[in-house]
Amino acid sequence: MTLALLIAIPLAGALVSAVVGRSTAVARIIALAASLGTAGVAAVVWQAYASSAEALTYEFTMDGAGSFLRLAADGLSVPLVALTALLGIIAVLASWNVERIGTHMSLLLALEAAVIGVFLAADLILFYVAWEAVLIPMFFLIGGWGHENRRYAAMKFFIYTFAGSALMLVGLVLLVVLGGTGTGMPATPLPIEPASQTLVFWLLAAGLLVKIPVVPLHTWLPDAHVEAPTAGSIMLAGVLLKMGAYGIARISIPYTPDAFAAAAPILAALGVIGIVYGAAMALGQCDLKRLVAYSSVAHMGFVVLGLASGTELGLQGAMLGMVSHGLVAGLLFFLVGALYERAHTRDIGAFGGLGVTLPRWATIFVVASLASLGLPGLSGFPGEFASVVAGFGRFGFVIAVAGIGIVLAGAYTLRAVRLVVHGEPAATQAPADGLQPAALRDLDARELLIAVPLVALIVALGIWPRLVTDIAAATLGALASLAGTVS
Amino acid sequence: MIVAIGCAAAFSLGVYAVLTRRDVIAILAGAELMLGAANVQLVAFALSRGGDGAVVSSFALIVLVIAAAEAAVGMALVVTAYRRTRRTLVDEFGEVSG
Amino acid sequence: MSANDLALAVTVTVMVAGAAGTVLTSDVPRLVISLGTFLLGVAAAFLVMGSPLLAVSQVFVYVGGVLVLVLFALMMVRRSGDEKPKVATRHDLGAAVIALGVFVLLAAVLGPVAADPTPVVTAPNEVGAILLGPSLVAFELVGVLLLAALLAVLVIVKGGEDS
Amino acid sequence: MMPLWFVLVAPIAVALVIAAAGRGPVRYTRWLALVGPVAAAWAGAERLADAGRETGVAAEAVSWFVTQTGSIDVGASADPIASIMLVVVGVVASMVVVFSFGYMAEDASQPRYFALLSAFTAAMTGLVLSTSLVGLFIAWELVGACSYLLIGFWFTKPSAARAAVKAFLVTRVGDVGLLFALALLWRETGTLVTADVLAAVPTLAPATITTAALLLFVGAAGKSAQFPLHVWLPDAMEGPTPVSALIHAATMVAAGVFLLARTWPLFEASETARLVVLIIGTVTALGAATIAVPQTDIKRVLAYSTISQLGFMFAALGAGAWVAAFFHLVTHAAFKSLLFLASGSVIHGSGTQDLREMGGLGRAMPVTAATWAVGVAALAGLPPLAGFFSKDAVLDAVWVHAPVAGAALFIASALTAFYSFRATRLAFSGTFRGAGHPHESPLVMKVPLVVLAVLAATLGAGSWWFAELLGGHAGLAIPIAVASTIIAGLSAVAGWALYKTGPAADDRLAGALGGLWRAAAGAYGIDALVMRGAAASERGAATASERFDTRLVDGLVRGIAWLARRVGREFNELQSGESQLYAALVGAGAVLLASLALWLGR
Amino acid sequence: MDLALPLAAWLVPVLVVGGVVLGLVADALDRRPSAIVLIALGLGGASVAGFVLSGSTQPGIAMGVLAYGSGFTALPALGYGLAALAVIAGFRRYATADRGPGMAALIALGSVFAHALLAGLDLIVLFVSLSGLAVVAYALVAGAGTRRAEESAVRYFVQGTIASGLTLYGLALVFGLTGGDASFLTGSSALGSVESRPALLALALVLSAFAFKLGAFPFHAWVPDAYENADSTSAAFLSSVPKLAALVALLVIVRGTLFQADLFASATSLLVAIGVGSLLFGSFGMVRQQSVARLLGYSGIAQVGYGLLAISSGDAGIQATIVFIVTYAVGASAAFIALEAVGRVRPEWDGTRAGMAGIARRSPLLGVALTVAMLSLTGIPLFAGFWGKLHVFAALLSNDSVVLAIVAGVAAVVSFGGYGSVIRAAYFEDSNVNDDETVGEWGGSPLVVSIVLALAILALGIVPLLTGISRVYALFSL
Repeated sequence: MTLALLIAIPLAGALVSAVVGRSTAVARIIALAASLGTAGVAAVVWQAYASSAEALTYEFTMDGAGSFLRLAADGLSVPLVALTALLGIIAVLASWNVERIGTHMSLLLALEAAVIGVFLAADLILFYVAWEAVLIPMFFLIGGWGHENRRYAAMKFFIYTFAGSALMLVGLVLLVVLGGTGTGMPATPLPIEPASQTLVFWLLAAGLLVKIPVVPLHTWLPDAHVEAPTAGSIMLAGVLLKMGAYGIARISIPYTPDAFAAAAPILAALGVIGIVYGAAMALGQCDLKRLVAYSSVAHMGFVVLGLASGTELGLQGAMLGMVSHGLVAGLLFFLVGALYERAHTRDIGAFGGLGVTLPRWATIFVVASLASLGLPGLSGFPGEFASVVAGFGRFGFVIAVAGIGIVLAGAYTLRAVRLVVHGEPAATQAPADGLQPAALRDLDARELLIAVPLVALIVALGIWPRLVTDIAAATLGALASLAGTVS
Repeated sequence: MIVAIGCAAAFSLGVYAVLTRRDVIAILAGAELMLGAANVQLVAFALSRGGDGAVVSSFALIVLVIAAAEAAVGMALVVTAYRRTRRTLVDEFGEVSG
Repeated sequence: MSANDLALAVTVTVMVAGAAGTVLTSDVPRLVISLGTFLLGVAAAFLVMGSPLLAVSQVFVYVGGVLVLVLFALMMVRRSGDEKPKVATRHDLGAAVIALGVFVLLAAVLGPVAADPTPVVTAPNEVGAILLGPSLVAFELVGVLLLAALLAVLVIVKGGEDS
Repeated sequence: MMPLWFVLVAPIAVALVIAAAGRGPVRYTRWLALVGPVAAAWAGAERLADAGRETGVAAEAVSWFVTQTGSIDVGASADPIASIMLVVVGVVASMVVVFSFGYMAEDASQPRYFALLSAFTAAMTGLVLSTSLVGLFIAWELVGACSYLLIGFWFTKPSAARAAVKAFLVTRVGDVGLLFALALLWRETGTLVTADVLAAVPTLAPATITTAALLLFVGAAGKSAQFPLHVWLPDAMEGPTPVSALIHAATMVAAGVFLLARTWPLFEASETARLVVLIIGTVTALGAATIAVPQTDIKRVLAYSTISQLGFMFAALGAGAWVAAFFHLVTHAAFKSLLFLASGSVIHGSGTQDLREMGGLGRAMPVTAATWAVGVAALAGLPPLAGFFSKDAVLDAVWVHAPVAGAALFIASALTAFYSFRATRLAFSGTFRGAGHPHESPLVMKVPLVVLAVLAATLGAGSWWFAELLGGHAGLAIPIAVASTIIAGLSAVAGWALYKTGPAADDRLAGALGGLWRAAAGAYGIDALVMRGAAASERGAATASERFDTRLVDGLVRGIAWLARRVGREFNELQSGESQLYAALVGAGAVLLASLALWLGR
Repeated sequence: MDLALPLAAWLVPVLVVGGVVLGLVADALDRRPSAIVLIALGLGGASVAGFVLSGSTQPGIAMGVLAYGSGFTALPALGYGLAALAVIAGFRRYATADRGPGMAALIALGSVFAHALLAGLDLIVLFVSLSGLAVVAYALVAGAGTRRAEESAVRYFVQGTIASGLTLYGLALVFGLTGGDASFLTGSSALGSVESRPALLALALVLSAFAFKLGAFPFHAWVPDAYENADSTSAAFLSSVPKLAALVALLVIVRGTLFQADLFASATSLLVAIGVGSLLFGSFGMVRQQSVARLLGYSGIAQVGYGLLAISSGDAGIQATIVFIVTYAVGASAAFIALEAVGRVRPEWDGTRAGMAGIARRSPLLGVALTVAMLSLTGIPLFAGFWGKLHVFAALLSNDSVVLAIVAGVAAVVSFGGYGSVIRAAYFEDSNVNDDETVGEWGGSPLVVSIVLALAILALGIVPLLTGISRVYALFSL
């Protein structure tokens, strides 16, 4: 029953804040309560799963009718649900003084409910329903609260992802038709006959790879991020990108293992290209949000590499990569958003010497950047390390190309730090649109309440990655054996 | 054999009329041709295949009545279009497109 | 070639002649006449095929009603025109091809299959029995259709005043 | 017995306390920065004292990644070379901290400085103590990060910010080599615990061993600024001088040598790897020495000197004498950190870093001058100072192994003596050419100089104890010792005599050597080349992202959207509004459909 | 005439016709509002009665012709319901205009013809109901009263003449081939063993007849003009009820009665041909449309494509067609009625996307109704349209025509170019006209109706998630 609560609370919060959203105070309280409630339940589920170590399941049955509402939480989904719940709170806190706050909060909570739905779905059709349901609130968030060409970005985001997921629907239905086991995902899914596995795999991959995003299919991400409001970006980078990788682990590996094994080299290549390409593109950006967006492409490249290795270490690396990127990207987008609120520009050249004018912001930005470039001791490193080592184990020296990406990661991150934090406090503190240069005030208590826990988690996960891998070990082990290569 | 070819001929002439006559009323005449020919073909074909005369006749009678009703509605359309625009040539209407 | 086939052949040729006349002539009176001959041809065909009721109703409904309607409309439309009323046509190759296609299809397929019927006279009361018997539903529906047609005409015509 | 976990955790805790305490109580909290180094030195000394009895406390390993097929463990233990390194790091770090009390006295953000120093100490000890290659790698990169933050300490200076990024990135290139060495070893041996890996070395294929060794060497070359990854060290001088003394003289740069020493069985098993190390070491030693000669900035002289000395150590490693290399590392740590601190005192006192603006400081700063002299003599390798013994061991090993390399090293040691005495003469004799009047540094800066001077002088004696502890051969090769002393002596005298007339001598030498002098001054253009490459890659990325990503890849997507609209326009035009066309469509459609049906059903 | 005829067969249409007659009497007495109410009551009553009876009575054939029970009464009941909602939504328009009651009556009679088309298993009833629907359609389009409307009606009529000619010829063929037996049930067995050429010609002609009525490619030319220029409420009726009836009738004829013999196996590929044609023409044609009603016209063509593909995929397609057409009918009428509401909120709306910029800020409820309708037509989950699309995909894939499923998927994506642009206009565009002073009021009856339909769409979208698909759509199964 608790699993259903995980979706019910944010949904209820969404409905209430949509209806009563007129007054800011009420909307804030409802949103915060809903997100905190969800986080609480997520913690309970984490604890329950950790202790019992066999998947919690929930099925809504009304006098025997075959319902699609089947939820299950296992090692693969519990960490991601916890991440979603956490980022939900962060997103709510980050959109404290947004205009039309009622609808904004309700869309945010609906988004959270949909994403949790994806992670908990134990039914192929429910998975797809939740997958598409995520698009709707995000579309309205980008379109309603975005910046200059938000309309183009919202449409592009929706159509691009919808094109991928239309093909995925064909794949899913084909899976149901061929699988013959109905739409429910059995605990130990039996793979469909090899002949049609490749077709199903690549149909599913169309939808999944767009969402990760994998390089040739990534051009929607920078536009969506630049235009999305801060809370939107946090959720988009924090959790939406994980749905693709989660889909591969949850559906592609168990249902089409042979096709997955055959496609693993291609996936690994896409991952490595993503790492290098994302980093190279990020190096050339002068808009902070685009920079972090491209860095997300690079980070997700590591996750894809980890998945492609098909080994247990690789999968653990992928899981760590996902959780860590959620925290790091979430923190970075929050910081850039906070800066935008003060200076109304994201241009990297407009700043300088923030280390002096905004010491608190600068310190956290440096920590987040170091985590982003994968410095050991911070959450970025374990995921990348495990993915690269596992990837190297499976594919050999071709993975060394990722090394370029690792160096470039250092380059673009530290370039950003150099241009924004270091250097003389530039006289150009005046925001672009000529507003009286509001003395850029440093992070206030609320903003610290957001940033500090994230930093703490980043450090904790960096020092002791088994916080996440222990809970995921059993499931990932089973997946790795399915993927045929256990090393 | 003769009826079939005759009705087919009348019907296709009707089609030709609808497609080429610029005056809507002439198009209406074409429509009458088509429905008439089809009706005769219906009766002839059914009777030749052993259909009961009464059933066939009732079907044809109903068709006849309906064709007349459609002609009347068509006429109403033409008259209103004419009264408003003083034109009945079908290709002079060209406002709605795209 | 029994007498009946001969009669059928005659009526069909009358029909086709009438049809050709309506289609080709650009002169209004001739158009109306040929349409009339076509309709009479149809009535004759029904008669030959043994259904006097059909023939009579064809005459009443069409020759009486529709033909007059067409004539009246043509006259009304042309009242303002000075020269002899002309019916404009735009002969178009594409239309001819389509018409020919339809003809070939119908004739080629139906020709070999459809023999000409041996006349068996059906009395009107038999048709009445059918209409009120097994085809009662269709009969009722025709009634509704006529009501709908009436309303349709009213709605279309009324359109003019208040828009 | 000082517990190892305390040596690691204490400095981190101290760093947090200093940072949290902020500026107010910094005068008192900065003393806490001594906790880490002292603890490290104490633990190292303790373990060295009873080295005979137990070689290293049991490694408290804990597994960082657990998978069904094997786990990646992390642990710490102190074996002899780790203990020696602990002492070296401890002593040098303590002296640097004490020196910094004076040097950084009036700097505004002292808390950040001392916190970072303490964090660095923790990272360095972590690197030294780690029993698994993963632990070593983690500490390795953390050391790099601390060096980045310390070089960029005065981040308001754009040149410092850029130097910090350069240092981090160049060492990162090395770190990637190290990462893939680990990946290779994990794939081949299934474990990353150092002892197990080294135990499994005999079972590995030769190609794997060589590749792993070379990759490890790439990592080491990055950290220890060997050619071609040396470009970052001279720029690292942007950081505060005590930082240079600690990180860029004694500890971090030595990590590369320590890594090779730690994984020595791997190198021992691979002939080609050792050859590469020898060549790179020798080239770096000679090249850096030549570049050091014409340098006018006192810190850059010492920087290139460090690169050169590290070249010596790698040459020794290449020649197979890792004990000699390690001994030279220890002595070098002592006298090079002394020289850096002395240069710091000189800069503090005279207000300039440019040798041409110095002069006559001997009289103004007697203690500094004296300690500098001891350091310089040790660097030049004059007996009986420490440098003589360790450099001799290196020269002997290399000469025996590869005479050509030996000869090159002899030339390098000659150059070393020459530039060190050139700098001494320019700085300390004659009259002060700079503005203002130089003054001696306060006591708190003089004490560390004296302590290090004593160490630089006496460490030589420890060479036999050192060899016996680590199993190298003891004693001196007399002919080598004599030859090196003569060469060093002559070059020193030349250096000293030539610069009687002060900086003018440089011009004369420039005239005599022509292009070579200018090339050496510009570090043979390698640095410029690398910087131009970096700038070009940054601009290239911007245009690539603009042209390739937005125009081509995104263009493809927009193209598909345009195509959809274009097809849409075609269909819309089909709705032309002519009634006859609509009717014709119906007719034609029916005919086509019927013929299709007939054709299909034939 | 045995009066023991089950209520389900005759009560429902009689209620509607009764309502119409009473309405016309009231109109004659010059009390137009009460006329509209009477017509609406007739329709509403029929709808409720239909739903109640469909569940309770055993399915059967009345008078050997009119099928009733379960789907055969529930689907017409849905038709009557949608017609009633269209009349209610257009209440102000019909109560004030002189021809208003006539239009409302026509909508009611149109839904009776739809019932007959769907449930009448007889050639004659088929022809009468097709012609009846045609007459109603011409009048409803012309009834908008504008010059463009009449022009569209004339153009529609010209097409209609050829179509009804072809229809009659087709039915004549079938009538002859079955040996003069008009009933589908008894006639179809004979049809199986006839010479193949005439039978196939009959199949093609009947298919063309239905394709024209459904507005499928290549018989679609009248759809964009008619929907654009008719009143929104008339378009709401035309785009949902006749299509619902025609598609189900086609399903019954092709799969259930006349053309089920394997002689007609080629029916599948014919259906696929015109289905894919409609799908692509509609989806791509829709993307650039500025006028929203015209956009929905193209959307109608595209959606029919899905229906035809469902019918073409054999037995699995039967439930798919039902689910699809129910969700589409509700979605289409919701969309058009929402446009009527936009007309009320912003009277000077010129019918284009740009004209309705920022309408959602002016009236949030209208924004929600529009969004729900658009997303349902696209086939996005949580909305009824998704279940329709899902079943079409499942049907196609169960007789493994993967390519068709992919084409259908791509068409759905392209269609969002159109549907999404309406949402974009409503929410993200800033309205240049300042809404406050314009005379538009809160939205009136059309807004209420579109909210009701939006809730229905949401319910039809979310409930199946909980209870499984069969339970919700069992009511409509044949």
